[in-house]
Amino acid sequence: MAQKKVRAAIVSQEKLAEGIFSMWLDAPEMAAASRPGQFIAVYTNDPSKLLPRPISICEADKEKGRLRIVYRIAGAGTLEFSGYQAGDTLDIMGPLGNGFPLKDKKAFLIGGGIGIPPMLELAKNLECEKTAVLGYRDAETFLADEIGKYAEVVIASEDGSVGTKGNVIDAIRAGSLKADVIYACGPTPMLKALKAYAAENGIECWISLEEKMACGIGACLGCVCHSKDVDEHSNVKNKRVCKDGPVFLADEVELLSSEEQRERIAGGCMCGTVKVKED
Amino acid sequence: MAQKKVRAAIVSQEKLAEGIFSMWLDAPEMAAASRPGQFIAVYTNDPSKLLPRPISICEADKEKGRLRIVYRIAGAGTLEFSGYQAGDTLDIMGPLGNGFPLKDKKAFLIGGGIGIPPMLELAKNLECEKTAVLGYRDAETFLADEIGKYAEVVIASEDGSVGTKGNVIDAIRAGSLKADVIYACGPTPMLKALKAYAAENGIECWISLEEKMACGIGACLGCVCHSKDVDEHSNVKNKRVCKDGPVFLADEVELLSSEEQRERIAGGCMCGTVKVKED
Amino acid sequence: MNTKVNLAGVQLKNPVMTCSGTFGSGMEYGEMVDLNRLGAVVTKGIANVPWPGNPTPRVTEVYGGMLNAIGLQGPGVDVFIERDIPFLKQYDTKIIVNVCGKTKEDYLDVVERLGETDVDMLEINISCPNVKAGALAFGQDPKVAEDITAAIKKVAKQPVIMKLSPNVTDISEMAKAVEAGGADVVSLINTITGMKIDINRRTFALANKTGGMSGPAVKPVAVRMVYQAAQAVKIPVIGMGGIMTADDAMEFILAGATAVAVGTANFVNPCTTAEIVDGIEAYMKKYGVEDINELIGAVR
Amino acid sequence: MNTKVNLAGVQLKNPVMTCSGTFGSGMEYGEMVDLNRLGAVVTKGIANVPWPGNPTPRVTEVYGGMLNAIGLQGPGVDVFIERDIPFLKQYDTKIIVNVCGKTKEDYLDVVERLGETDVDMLEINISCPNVKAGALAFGQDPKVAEDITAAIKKVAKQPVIMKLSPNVTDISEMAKAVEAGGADVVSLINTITGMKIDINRRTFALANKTGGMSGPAVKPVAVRMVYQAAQAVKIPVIGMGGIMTADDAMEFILAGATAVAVGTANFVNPCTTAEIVDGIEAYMKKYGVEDINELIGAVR
Ligand SMILES: Cc1cc2nc3c(=O)[nH]c(=O)nc-3n(C[C@H](O)[C@H](O)[C@H](O)COP(=O)(O)OP(=O)(O)OC[C@H]3O[C@@H](n4cnc5c(N)ncnc54)[C@H](O)[C@@H]3O)c2cc1C
Ligand SMILES: Cc1cc2nc3c(=O)[nH]c(=O)nc-3n(C[C@H](O)[C@H](O)[C@H](O)COP(=O)(O)OP(=O)(O)OC[C@H]3O[C@@H](n4cnc5c(N)ncnc54)[C@H](O)[C@@H]3O)c2cc1C
Ligand SMILES: Cc1cc2nc3c(=O)[nH]c(=O)nc-3n(C[C@H](O)[C@H](O)[C@H](O)COP(=O)(O)O)c2cc1C
Ligand SMILES: Cc1cc2nc3c(=O)[nH]c(=O)nc-3n(C[C@H](O)[C@H](O)[C@H](O)COP(=O)(O)O)c2cc1C
Ligand code: FES
Ligand code: FES
Repeated sequence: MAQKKVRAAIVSQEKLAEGIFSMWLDAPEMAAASRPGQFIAVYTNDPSKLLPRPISICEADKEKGRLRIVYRIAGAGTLEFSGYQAGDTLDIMGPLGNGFPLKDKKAFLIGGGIGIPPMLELAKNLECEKTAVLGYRDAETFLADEIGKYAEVVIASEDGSVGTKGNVIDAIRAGSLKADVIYACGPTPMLKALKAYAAENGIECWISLEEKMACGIGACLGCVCHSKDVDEHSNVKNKRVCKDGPVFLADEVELLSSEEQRERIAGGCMCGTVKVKED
Repeated sequence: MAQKKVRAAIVSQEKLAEGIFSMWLDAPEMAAASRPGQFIAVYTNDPSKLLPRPISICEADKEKGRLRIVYRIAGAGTLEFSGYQAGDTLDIMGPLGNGFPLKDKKAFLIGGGIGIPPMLELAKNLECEKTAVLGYRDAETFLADEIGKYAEVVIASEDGSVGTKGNVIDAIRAGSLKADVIYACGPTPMLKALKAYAAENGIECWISLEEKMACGIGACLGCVCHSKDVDEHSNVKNKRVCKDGPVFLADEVELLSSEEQRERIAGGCMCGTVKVKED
Repeated sequence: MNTKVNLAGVQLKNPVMTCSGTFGSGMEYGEMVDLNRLGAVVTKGIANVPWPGNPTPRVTEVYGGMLNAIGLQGPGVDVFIERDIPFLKQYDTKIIVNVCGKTKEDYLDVVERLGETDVDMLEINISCPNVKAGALAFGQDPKVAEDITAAIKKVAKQPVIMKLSPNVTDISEMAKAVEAGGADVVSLINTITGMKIDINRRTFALANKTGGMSGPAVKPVAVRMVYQAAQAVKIPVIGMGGIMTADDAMEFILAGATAVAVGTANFVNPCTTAEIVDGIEAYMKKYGVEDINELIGAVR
Repeated sequence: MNTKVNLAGVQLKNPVMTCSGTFGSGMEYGEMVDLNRLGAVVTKGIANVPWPGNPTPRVTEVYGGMLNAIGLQGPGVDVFIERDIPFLKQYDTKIIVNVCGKTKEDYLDVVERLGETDVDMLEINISCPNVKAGALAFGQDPKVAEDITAAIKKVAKQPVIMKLSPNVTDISEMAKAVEAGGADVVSLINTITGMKIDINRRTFALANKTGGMSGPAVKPVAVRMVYQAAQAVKIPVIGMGGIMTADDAMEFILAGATAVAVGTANFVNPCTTAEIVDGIEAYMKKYGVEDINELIGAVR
């Protein structure tokens, strides 16, 4: 029983950048069990908000029995989290999901925006040669220094205020960087671009996906993504982000908009037995 | 604009007896405006609980700008209140309702159980000769000493552990007590008995009623009680406990069970134009 | 910035109104909210004669909402015309009178009496779950709803809003029925029939057993129905059900509501209506929207 | 103390089950809850062939609840029989299989295939708002519901539970219709159709536009419908909709439910089902009730 819901005390909370917060939680069992790329389900203390917020594990301090999360205020739940202080408590469940496989190859750790946090724990755990390519909006390069302790860091910023102006691919191209395996987390357009880049260059590419979740443990089928082949569990071309992911081999999954999904389902290529009605 | 919703800081909270708490709130305008027998609407901080809890004003310290409430844990809302400490805040609205009229006659202040709190502020404000007759369950005679500073106190307890064994009427009879006006707050059976006692003895009798509320200010018609005559506002035999009360002349109102109300409505004596369907 | 909206020829200064039954005739809330700020005040359901309403308890709290079984207590249309209309006339807001009845004749009686007054619109409550004509409310059968709409339109001097019940299988069909009957506007949702049992006393929480559910808990059902109704009919739709904030109001407007009404939220925060007026303006400013009418039904 | 209840000859060790679609086939929750403690596990809706379900986003949170438009994704009855039934057979709990389809033939196909297995009961989902046959679900028309019940009963080897939709005008009529069709048990409520709009992105929160609402926000509607259904029919009723605690479960039992099912609450606290089993026993102890059956429908 690795997964478990517990009430965890907040050890510390710190603002890293505008709207970005870092929180350490006291959760010894979860810290001990966690792997890089896994996430925890964080519940709000507001009874009108029932579903947990999935947040990546940014660091696991197994000795002190603590987990760190770094999150952006994206709505009411994360806003609530940002208001808590050391000593306050939150319900959390985890560690959830599969995490990144640790390969012994020259690696890119690629994080875009709020996809950066899991790269810290990954950088700590990868023994190989590694370059972290981190994409930011502007000069608020949260976590870059900390990741820099474990990996070479290359930065891209949208406004060009630090590093390469542009996105992570621009930074890779600008530096003519090379690697044999990619680990990535970030917005879908970035993941799409990386998937194409990896295919072009024949690089093994692992991407961490995001989807709205309800159960967080694989039971509700709320959070599926779309797989190239029929998945063993679902028996259709769907995989559960929370349980089968969030990390997938880029080749295995298709990153589709709602519209594209609708067409694919209607077209029958997911085994197409049901037409979606817009009711 | 005497009524107003404000965020009030809790000045202190204290347990008076098993399940009975006393809370002082910082609310200068409300304290200044309040009269004995009025109440405030106390909102919970839990967004899944929307309606305010009506709680009588137990004391108003107009100098310090504070209001005191004394309440029993009756459900989830009052349980939540009991968990707060000095410095925490609550939304409150008030002062609400009419309050007791201050007569210059020999008075009984009669409180039963959690109907006792308003008697403290009333005792402080009545200039006349006065006897407080307080009915408790057992020896936990909360507020008796405090009321004793302003009025003679006579106690009844259900289990006989202090004062007269029995209810407040038993205590009045046992002490052959006499008064010209009754002010009472407590459970409906007590109020019914007092109404009958007052009628028998020709005493002016003011009773404070309880009913489930939504708006607390007279707009929703959720909290009506039943009046002997057609009420001016409602144009039927209903009065609003929150706005026209909670204090009524005993003669003016009828204390009816849901069943009795149903019969009265069906019988047409409230102007009986609508038959209640039990759907 | 334009926040004016048009309901069957009646221009509201903004789309924010009150829900019938939650605001009295504005007297009580008028002490806390400036009624001049509201697009319209919708008054408590009024019948031809005084109604005593249901036994107590009439209200109870539920998770994210409340149940009520007031049973349409009201002073009758005579007292209402004499007292409540003159009160509201003091303010620069539209007056919409909610009308109830037990028979078609009752409704027509009230509508005719109100025709002599200068209220701006009538909202016909054919959907109160707490008072019924037979097993179902008028608002649960499309044929009956169309008929009563047509009958009312024949005598009404003011534009007629038909208020729909959410307790139906197909809200589009109901909206189309009242449109076919000649309704000028349709409003929804009224309360959803619910029940609460007190497990300790082993009894119903309400004397009436069932009551109408309202508050934020019902909002997703209300938004869905407002969307469906707006898709089904050409007449304007007034949306309500669980609106607590300007964001909630915007959800209804984007779903197709020309105006919105605030009910249970008044009990939670008496100033909600005015705050929503401000919040809608803030939303428009944030997104550079010049005219609120551009947003009505913008999500399809 | 007796907590055993009887559903059409199937004896449950206690009245606590899971809601279809919220518990998978128990594998995931089995890591956190001892499945042996449950009266029954009700599995996710299964069709005759694999179903891919709807596009994402499929779930979204609403005040006091959630909306889902999973669209009945499922591996098809073959994989289900091979994998899920043997898994559940390891536990000392009853197995109830939720069945879905697009046509009557689809349903019959699944029911026949399950007849060869030793599952304990079938729950027929004629009420999923996310998959429809025509404009309405099977569960929104009494005649259609009666017909499909009768057809299923003809081929079913196990007792049949018909699961009703709350999206109807008259739930009593629907309950009577499936009883007339021969249903052994009726269960309710399925989700209430709702909608959420993202006002910042000006789009629907769900790819499917509408979704089924569940969670504590729907409880008063569910209790009311369970009460009405229990009054209307003689067959046992299974109650669900917003059950979060043992107190909620007791409300349904007192309203007339012989058993109760826990859905969305599993997402909030994965151990809810077991805690409710304990809580019901605590309630019985507190009030000195010897047999849970004394409490079924005790509030009238
Ligand atoms: C596997 C995974 C890992 C993640 N890791 C991080 C992280 O390390 N740091 C971080 O800041 N964010 C992370 N996110 C995104 C984070 O879950 C959302 O920002 C958060 O749930 C928003 O909640 P809210 O209440 O503030 O927003 P609201 O919009 O009010 O949330 C409403 C509902 O939608 C859900 N939701 C909203 N946005 C998302 C989203 N992007 N993904 C999934 N569900 C969403 C919420 O959980 C909630 O149920 C991760 C998401 C996933 C799926
Ligand atoms: C005018 C007035 C003055 C009151 N003064 C006091 C006081 O000084 N001290 C005190 O302890 N109690 C007082 N009460 C009773 C108090 O309002 C209830 O005990 C309280 O509302 C219970 O809330 P809860 O959330 O704990 O209980 P729950 O049962 O969980 O409440 C559920 C809902 O029912 C309402 N409710 C429950 N019981 C009552 C009740 N007896 N009267 C009105 N509404 C109720 C709640 O307000 C809430 O909306 C007073 C009631 C009224 C009407
Ligand atoms: C206490 C109360 C009384 C109501 N009385 C009426 C009424 O008289 N006429 C009517 O059409 N609707 C009445 N309603 C329904 C509301 O007008 C509104 O349709 C419903 O409450 C949904 O909105 P809300 O969730 O914002 O409250 C009443 C609602 C409440 C809560
Ligand atoms: C994510 C999800 C999936 C569901 N899938 C099914 C299903 O496959 N078959 C079915 O009959 N009901 C399904 N339901 C409805 C539930 O079984 C239940 O009737 C409803 O959620 C109300 O209960 P609750 O409020 O406790 O969740 C689903 C509900 C949810 C939330
Ligand atoms: S969130 Fe339920 S399966 Fe992933
Ligand atoms: S609580 Fe609304 S009128 Fe009294």
